[in-house]
Amino acid sequence: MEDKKIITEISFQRLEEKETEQVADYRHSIWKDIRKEVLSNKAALFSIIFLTVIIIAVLLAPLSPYDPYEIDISQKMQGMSAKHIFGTDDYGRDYLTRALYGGRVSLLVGFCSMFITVIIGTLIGVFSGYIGGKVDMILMRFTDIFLALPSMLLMIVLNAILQPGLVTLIFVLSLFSWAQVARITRAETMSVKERDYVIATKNLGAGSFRIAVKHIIPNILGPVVVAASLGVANAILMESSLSFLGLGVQIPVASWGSMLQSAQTHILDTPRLAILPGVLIMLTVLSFNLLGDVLRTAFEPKIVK
Amino acid sequence: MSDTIRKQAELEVKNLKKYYKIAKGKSLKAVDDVSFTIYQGETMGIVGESGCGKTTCGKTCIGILPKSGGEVYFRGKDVHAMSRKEKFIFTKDVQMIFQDPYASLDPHQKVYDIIAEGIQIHKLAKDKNEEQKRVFELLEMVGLTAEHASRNVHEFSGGQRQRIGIARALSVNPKFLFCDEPISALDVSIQAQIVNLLMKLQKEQGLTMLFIAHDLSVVKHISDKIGVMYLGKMVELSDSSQLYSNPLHPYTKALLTAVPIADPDISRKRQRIILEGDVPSPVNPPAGCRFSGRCKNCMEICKKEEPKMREVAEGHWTACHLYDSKNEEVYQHEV
Amino acid sequence: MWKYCLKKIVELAVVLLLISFFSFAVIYIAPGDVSSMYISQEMTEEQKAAVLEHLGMDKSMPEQYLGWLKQAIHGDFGISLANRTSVTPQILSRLPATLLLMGTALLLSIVLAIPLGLWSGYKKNSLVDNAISSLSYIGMSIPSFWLGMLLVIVFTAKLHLLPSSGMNTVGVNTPWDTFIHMIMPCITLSLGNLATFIRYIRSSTIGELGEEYVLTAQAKGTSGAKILFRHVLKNTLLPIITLIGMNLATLVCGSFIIESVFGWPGIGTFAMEAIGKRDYPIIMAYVMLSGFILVIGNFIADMLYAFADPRIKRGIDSANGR
Amino acid sequence: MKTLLQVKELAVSYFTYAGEVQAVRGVSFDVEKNQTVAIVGESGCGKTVTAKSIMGLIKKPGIVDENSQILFQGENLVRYTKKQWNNFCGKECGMIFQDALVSLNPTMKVGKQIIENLDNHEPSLSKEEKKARAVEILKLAGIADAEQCLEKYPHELSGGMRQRVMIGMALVTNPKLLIADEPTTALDVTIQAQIMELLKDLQNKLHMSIILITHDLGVVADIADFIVVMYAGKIVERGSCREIFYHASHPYTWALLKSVPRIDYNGQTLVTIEGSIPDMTNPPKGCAFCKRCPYAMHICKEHEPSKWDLGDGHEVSCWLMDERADREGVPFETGRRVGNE
Amino acid sequence: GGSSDSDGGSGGGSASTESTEAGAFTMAISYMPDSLQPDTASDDYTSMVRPIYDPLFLDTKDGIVYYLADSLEISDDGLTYKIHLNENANWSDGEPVTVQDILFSFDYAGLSSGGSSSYNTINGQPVQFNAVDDKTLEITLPEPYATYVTTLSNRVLIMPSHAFDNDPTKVDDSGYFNSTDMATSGAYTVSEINDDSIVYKARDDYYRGNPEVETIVLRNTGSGSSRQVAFENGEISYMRVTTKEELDKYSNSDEYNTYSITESRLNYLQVNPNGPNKSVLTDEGRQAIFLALNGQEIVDAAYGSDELATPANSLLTPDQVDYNPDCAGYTQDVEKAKELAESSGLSGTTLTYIYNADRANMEAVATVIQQQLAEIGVNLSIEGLDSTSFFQRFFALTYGSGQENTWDLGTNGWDSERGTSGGQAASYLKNSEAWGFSQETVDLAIQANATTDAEQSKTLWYQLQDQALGEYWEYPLTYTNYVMVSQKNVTGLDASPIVPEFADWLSIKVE
Ligand SMILES: Nc1ncnc2c1ncn2[C@@H]1O[C@H](COP(=O)(O)OP(=O)(O)OP(=O)(O)O)[C@@H](O)[C@H]1O
Ligand SMILES: Nc1ncnc2c1ncn2[C@@H]1O[C@H](COP(=O)(O)OP(=O)(O)OP(=O)(O)O)[C@@H](O)[C@H]1O
Ligand SMILES: [Mg+2]
Ligand SMILES: [Mg+2]
Repeated sequence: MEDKKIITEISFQRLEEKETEQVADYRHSIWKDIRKEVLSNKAALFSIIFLTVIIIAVLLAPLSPYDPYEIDISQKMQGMSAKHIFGTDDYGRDYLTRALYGGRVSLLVGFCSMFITVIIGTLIGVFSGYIGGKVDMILMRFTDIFLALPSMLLMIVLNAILQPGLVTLIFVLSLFSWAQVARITRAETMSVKERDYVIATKNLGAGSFRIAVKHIIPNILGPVVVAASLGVANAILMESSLSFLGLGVQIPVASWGSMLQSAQTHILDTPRLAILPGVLIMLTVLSFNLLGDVLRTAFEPKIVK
Repeated sequence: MSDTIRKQAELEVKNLKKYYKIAKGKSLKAVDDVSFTIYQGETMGIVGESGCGKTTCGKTCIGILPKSGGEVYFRGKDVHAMSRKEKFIFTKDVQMIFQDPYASLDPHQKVYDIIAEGIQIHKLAKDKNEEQKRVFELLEMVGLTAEHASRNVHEFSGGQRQRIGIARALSVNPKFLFCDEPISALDVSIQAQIVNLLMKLQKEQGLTMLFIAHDLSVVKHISDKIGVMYLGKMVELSDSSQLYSNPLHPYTKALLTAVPIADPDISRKRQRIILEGDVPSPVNPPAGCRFSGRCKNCMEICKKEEPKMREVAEGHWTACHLYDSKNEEVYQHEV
Repeated sequence: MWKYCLKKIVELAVVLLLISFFSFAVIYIAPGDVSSMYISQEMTEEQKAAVLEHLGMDKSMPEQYLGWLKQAIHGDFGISLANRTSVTPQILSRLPATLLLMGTALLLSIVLAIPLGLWSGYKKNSLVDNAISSLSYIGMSIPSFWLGMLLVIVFTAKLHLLPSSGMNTVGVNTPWDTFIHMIMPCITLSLGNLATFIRYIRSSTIGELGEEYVLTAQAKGTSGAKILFRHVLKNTLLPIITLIGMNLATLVCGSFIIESVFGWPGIGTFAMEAIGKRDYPIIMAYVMLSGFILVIGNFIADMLYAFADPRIKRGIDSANGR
Repeated sequence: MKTLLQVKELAVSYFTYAGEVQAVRGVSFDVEKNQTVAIVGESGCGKTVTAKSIMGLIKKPGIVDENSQILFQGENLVRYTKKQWNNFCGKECGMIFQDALVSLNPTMKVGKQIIENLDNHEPSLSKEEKKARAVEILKLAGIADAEQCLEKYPHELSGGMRQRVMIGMALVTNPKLLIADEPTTALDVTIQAQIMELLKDLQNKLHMSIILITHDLGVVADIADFIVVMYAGKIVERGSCREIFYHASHPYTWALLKSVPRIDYNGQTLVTIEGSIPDMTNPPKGCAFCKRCPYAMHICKEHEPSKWDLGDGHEVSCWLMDERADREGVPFETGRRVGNE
Repeated sequence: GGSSDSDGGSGGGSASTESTEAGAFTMAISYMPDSLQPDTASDDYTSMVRPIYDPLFLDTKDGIVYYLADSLEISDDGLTYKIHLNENANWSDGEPVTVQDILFSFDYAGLSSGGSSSYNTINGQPVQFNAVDDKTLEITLPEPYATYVTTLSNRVLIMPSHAFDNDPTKVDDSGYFNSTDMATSGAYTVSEINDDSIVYKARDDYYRGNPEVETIVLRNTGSGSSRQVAFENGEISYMRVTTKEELDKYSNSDEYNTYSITESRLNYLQVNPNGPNKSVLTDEGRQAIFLALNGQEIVDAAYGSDELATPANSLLTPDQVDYNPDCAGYTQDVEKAKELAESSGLSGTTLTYIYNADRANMEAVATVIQQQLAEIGVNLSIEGLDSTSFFQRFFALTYGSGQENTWDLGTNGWDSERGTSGGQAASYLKNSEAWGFSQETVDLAIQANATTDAEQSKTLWYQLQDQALGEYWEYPLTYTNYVMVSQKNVTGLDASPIVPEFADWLSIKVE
């Protein structure tokens, strides 16, 4: 047999040393895993690219040759041209420039209220979930109420009552969104704190602070990041709704939402004015939503064998 | 009994009770009136079916769960009545190994951090260097290498994870180790590695162990003394050879014959006691002896009165009315 | 089970109470109040005080709140400050229009979401799935008022197919006419929920299809369609009940904006005006009504879910010792 | 014809984004009528995948190799259409799974789930007849109050009961073959003993063949007629029950037998198998067990061992069978069979 | 009616998009009124109830136009007013309109404002009423007060006392004005109150004649662009146009009629004497601001066309008899403004500017003013408020809302009330506390308003117009026109002297 021939040439001696390599030779962290997963997803890639582009564009808005606020009646309502890529608005201001400045406001509101929301929500959630008992019950009832409130309505009421503006907007948006995050983080904390590794750490004599910081927070970070991403999306949408109702930032500053509001008067004659900010809102929100969802799958516990 | 007197009791459990509140006015008696003593350097095994309260018993013994009644003394100190400081020292002396190697390691930590945590908490190392040295030492002790320290836990297989868990437990130089079914989640081929490792470590470090398993063969292999639990109660307690050669309680007998034997000839020939039905719910345990519903030798009294644990032969305790006559004095006294 | 119901009802009452207190507080703190509508510069101090007393605004906040609460429990939400008529009948008369719109939008989103979500989940990663998923993502991300604007431009201004606003053509009181008027607001209002539901049903379907019991059914020789409809459907749709309860909030709030975009004669537009006029009794009543709809929606969803899912029903019963 | 099922060179791969997972790599075995075949091996070695292939349950991204053959009463199942599979599954062959709780639809009454099998395969029966059949099979499966049991939901039953329901459900159509995938792993020893007794009992009564999958050799010692030992997607050894237990000839089988402490022996040190199973996306060139084998030779690393037939259907794939092998310290139970080729 | 597009394509759809019955006149409203009580709140509301309630008379630049009343006699000393009601004036339920109804309405106004209303009190002193007979009322004022004519004219709508047994406390919460049974005094009666529309039907016993248009529909069209869409879709008969783009579009199309009617409205910029920055808003500071502004540019940017608005030169409007067309107004002088801003310490400060966001073009005005003030180094923090909050701030002192220190600059507009009296202007100029004018100006205004002699009145008002501007508190911005566009088949909208109320419903026609 041909087989035999080869065999005879090869030693039947025992292998002297065994390879001790027992660990799979890939080295990576969970974050790298997630990065890989996110980058391998087309939708996520689109979101990241779009968001990067929009954020850079918005940051570089001052490089535009036009002043976003300077009124120039002679340039009123110019159509799209090489000079004004998206034309001008009813005050003769370059629309693209305004949209970029508007994006700053929209994104700022989105990010700020997300940050506040996430920080407050996480603190309350982790605290409540970790302490448990009566404190938890009281905090959660409190959270429940915030969840049961007709938030949009109260946002409108509050925004109308308080002096409208950027700070109010962020405050109001955060006020009505932290509860969601608190719920999520509490549930996660409750589950994490019962896990064996937390019990093990406790049994090593670790104090609550150490456990919270070293074990609970890192392990609930996934859902928090997801909530953050969806939170930005939500805040931007809410901001646009409020601004649309005229409760947003004040002139001459604009956000995408308030640009839509101003565009309303011209919607039949110059729909262009409504299209650009609308599309920007949609794509940005879409990107954050997509990103949130991809992150959610990426963070989902994987069976590692 | 001169032997036992010379031995020092490491863990003394007296009438330990642990009830879980499950609804208003309802409780689940996970552990009900269990007593045993583990002496220094000894390994005690606890076997029983799923849900009979083994884990609960162990966790209550080492103070992870609060008790509902009874007492637990570790080296003479009441585990459940320690001051903060005492408790802190206690955590250094008593460690636990968990059943699920996947759930018991923080997925966001590196192996090094996991093992070093105990050292940091108890300040067992003077500086970083010493800490590192100690971590590497521990890794080697459990059959891993220093190179593994920088890796993430999810790169490891179940057996390796269990080794990491053991290293974590050993990092604070404990005197007492509670192993909660440390091998049942592992593959057959890996189980032996862990059992051997634990036995080796026990010998080297002079550990006292409480070893829980539902697999009787493993328990027999590793323990000096075995307790059999059924529905929150200890039904038989004896040293291991005696338990296997001469089981007293009908449940123990059934349990022993139910264990599969990897030998067709023996397996096919032996007389098996196949129990009827399932373990009843611990929320509404049957009156009298808890095993009465499934017991072939069930008598009238079994349904009415709970049997007490008594020493039937030297060092061999059981809670069964069948053995009442052999111990008439006690029996009459009780009635 | 009844105990559970009762417990939930008590919880619900507490939440409503707290909502009322919260909104009352917000409004109380809010600058500017109604008295300005009644007080003029020409009035003497006594006259002003009399007006305040008449409006009950001379009392402390807790007193005012308790007074309000006592009335509210009897269904009396006070007198509108703007037009000096009872709030309750005004709200009630507008409620049907809103409920019609919300109900239809909810129904529309459920009726569309179930087949689309199931289909999309069943054909995971196929062309159909990608199309449905993309649409639902866009649906989630599009500002509803903007969509409303676009729809109006296209279907009314350009194509002259649909009426721009309102609920009826004056003098035409046919269901068909109402239907025509409802198309755009309904689409706009339901889109967000539709998207959420589709995505949820899709992922739930995928999840359920991956469950072991599906394998068991296959091992019995059950065909794909049967598995989908006999086994997966129920398990997929059960959680939807809760989701719907939770998403009522979106509907209530959404109707607020959508109603004003389309001039729908419901409580949304009404409340919007009230906010503009600082007509606090109406705002309070509306907040309470919305809160009530939300809380009741959640409650009904909880109940339905508990009754429909044998696992939970039993869990509850055993927890109550039955 | 005595042979009910012939599996020939079955190969299954999963195409995941980490690469191709070769879950099963050329597995062949026969199942005779009324025979119990046990497939033993550690986690991930491809037992379940083998069983699923026989039931046509391999789903994307898994693909059964076209050249594989699964002959059921002479018919090749691999080429079956969906419809044919639906007729085959449940009717000719029933399957039960490890965890009965997740394998039963949580929101459907147990009775309905059992009767579904009859709906699929014996639609001509009336409702009452179907119910009667379900009651009958549950009684056979050892459930005393079968009628009441039909009206219950899975979570209302205990673990042992659930597994009995699963068994009843699989057997209600009188299939010729029952595939039991680790039916007792999730259960306690006493319940496990009950279920194994039940399977034996049912086999006698219903005259079916059983493929029993497990990772514990002890479990099959008193039920299996024939044992297949798998490692990393391949069969390393197969033979009759006695042959495997008393004349095991593969280092992996030895380790499996020795690594678990036995209740009837005292004080032996356990044989350990160091290391873990190889990565199936990139299976080793030679013998898959090579890295963990204490007797591994250079050749094992390079070449896959061929099969040695030791008679009576006992086959081993191990280079130790070659007469040139270095057999120092190899604990063959009987020298007779070694190098019999 | 209906749009000129014919879209026979889709049966059901097109049917519903057409306007209502032929011959109906459809008005867009932006909200559903809570009731149709003829109590006035806003312009919108006034125009809604106008078809069903007639005023006593209207005071216009061209003299008084009589409705329910057929004569008004004012004694030479300006203290006694004698009103005689039209003998034929009647309610739609057949009852005659009587003096009792007037007194009842005045009583109700007093009741709902806590005792004193502008009808029964002048400068804190009571007005005497004396019913001479069923159709004649004699009113005696405590002091001469020219504005009282306006008080009696435009906004007082008479309620049927007989429906309430002459008890004004029964009005509130009676639901009377929410039903189709209510008695009306105007050319129409209420025939339907729907969820989103109200239908009026022409009366056949109206004392002034029979209206051409049989049906009037008030239709809620929602916010934003939907009114325009509804108009183009033929769903409403006319709408107001507020931007140049719209105006150009419709006036260039021969499918529509456009009308431009002066609104006799003054939009102005007010400096708040009680604002947070009052310390820098000194004479110089205010002057700096006013000199920095360019009225023409504001009109150009915010309105885009003289047809929509013209720059204002005085605090009176051209519709007022005593308006001085040659009043100089303010002229932009940026250089001087900068200097003054510098010297007054104004430059570099941020002022709070409020405007009423519910009013057309006001946001645009704010935007331009913000730009122009930026030139002299003054920043504006602009807040657009809804009417209610705006008024609470702007008229903080009047309302006693305590918010007078929350703004520095604000734009508002007033309806000059036309005709012979100083109207709104007088009441502003008289209030130094709220609007900053000096005591001399206040005295002059009181004097001017008390004068019944036309010549003297003119002299005083001419003087007052210049003097007020010289104090730099109010900057007259624009005189606005009410520009309407209607469907081609609608005519007669411009026949009414007052907009947007369509004072003369008899002249409107729909073919
Ligand atoms: N936190 C808890 N709350 C309520 N009941 C509990 C809790 N933990 C355990 N139990 C119940 O207590 C009983 C004993 O549980 P325990 O985990 O101690 O059993 P065990 O013998 O360790 O079982 P296994 O072999 O499955 O690990 C079981 O019936 C279990 O359901
Ligand atoms: N759906 C799948 N996708 C990718 N790989 C799979 C899939 N199913 C099984 N595999 C791979 O196929 C191999 C064999 O799996 P299989 O389930 O047959 O193992 P097993 O022997 O049944 O193990 P266990 O004892 O854990 O049930 C494993 O390496 C597994 O990772
Ligand atoms: Mg346990
Ligand atoms: Mg398997």
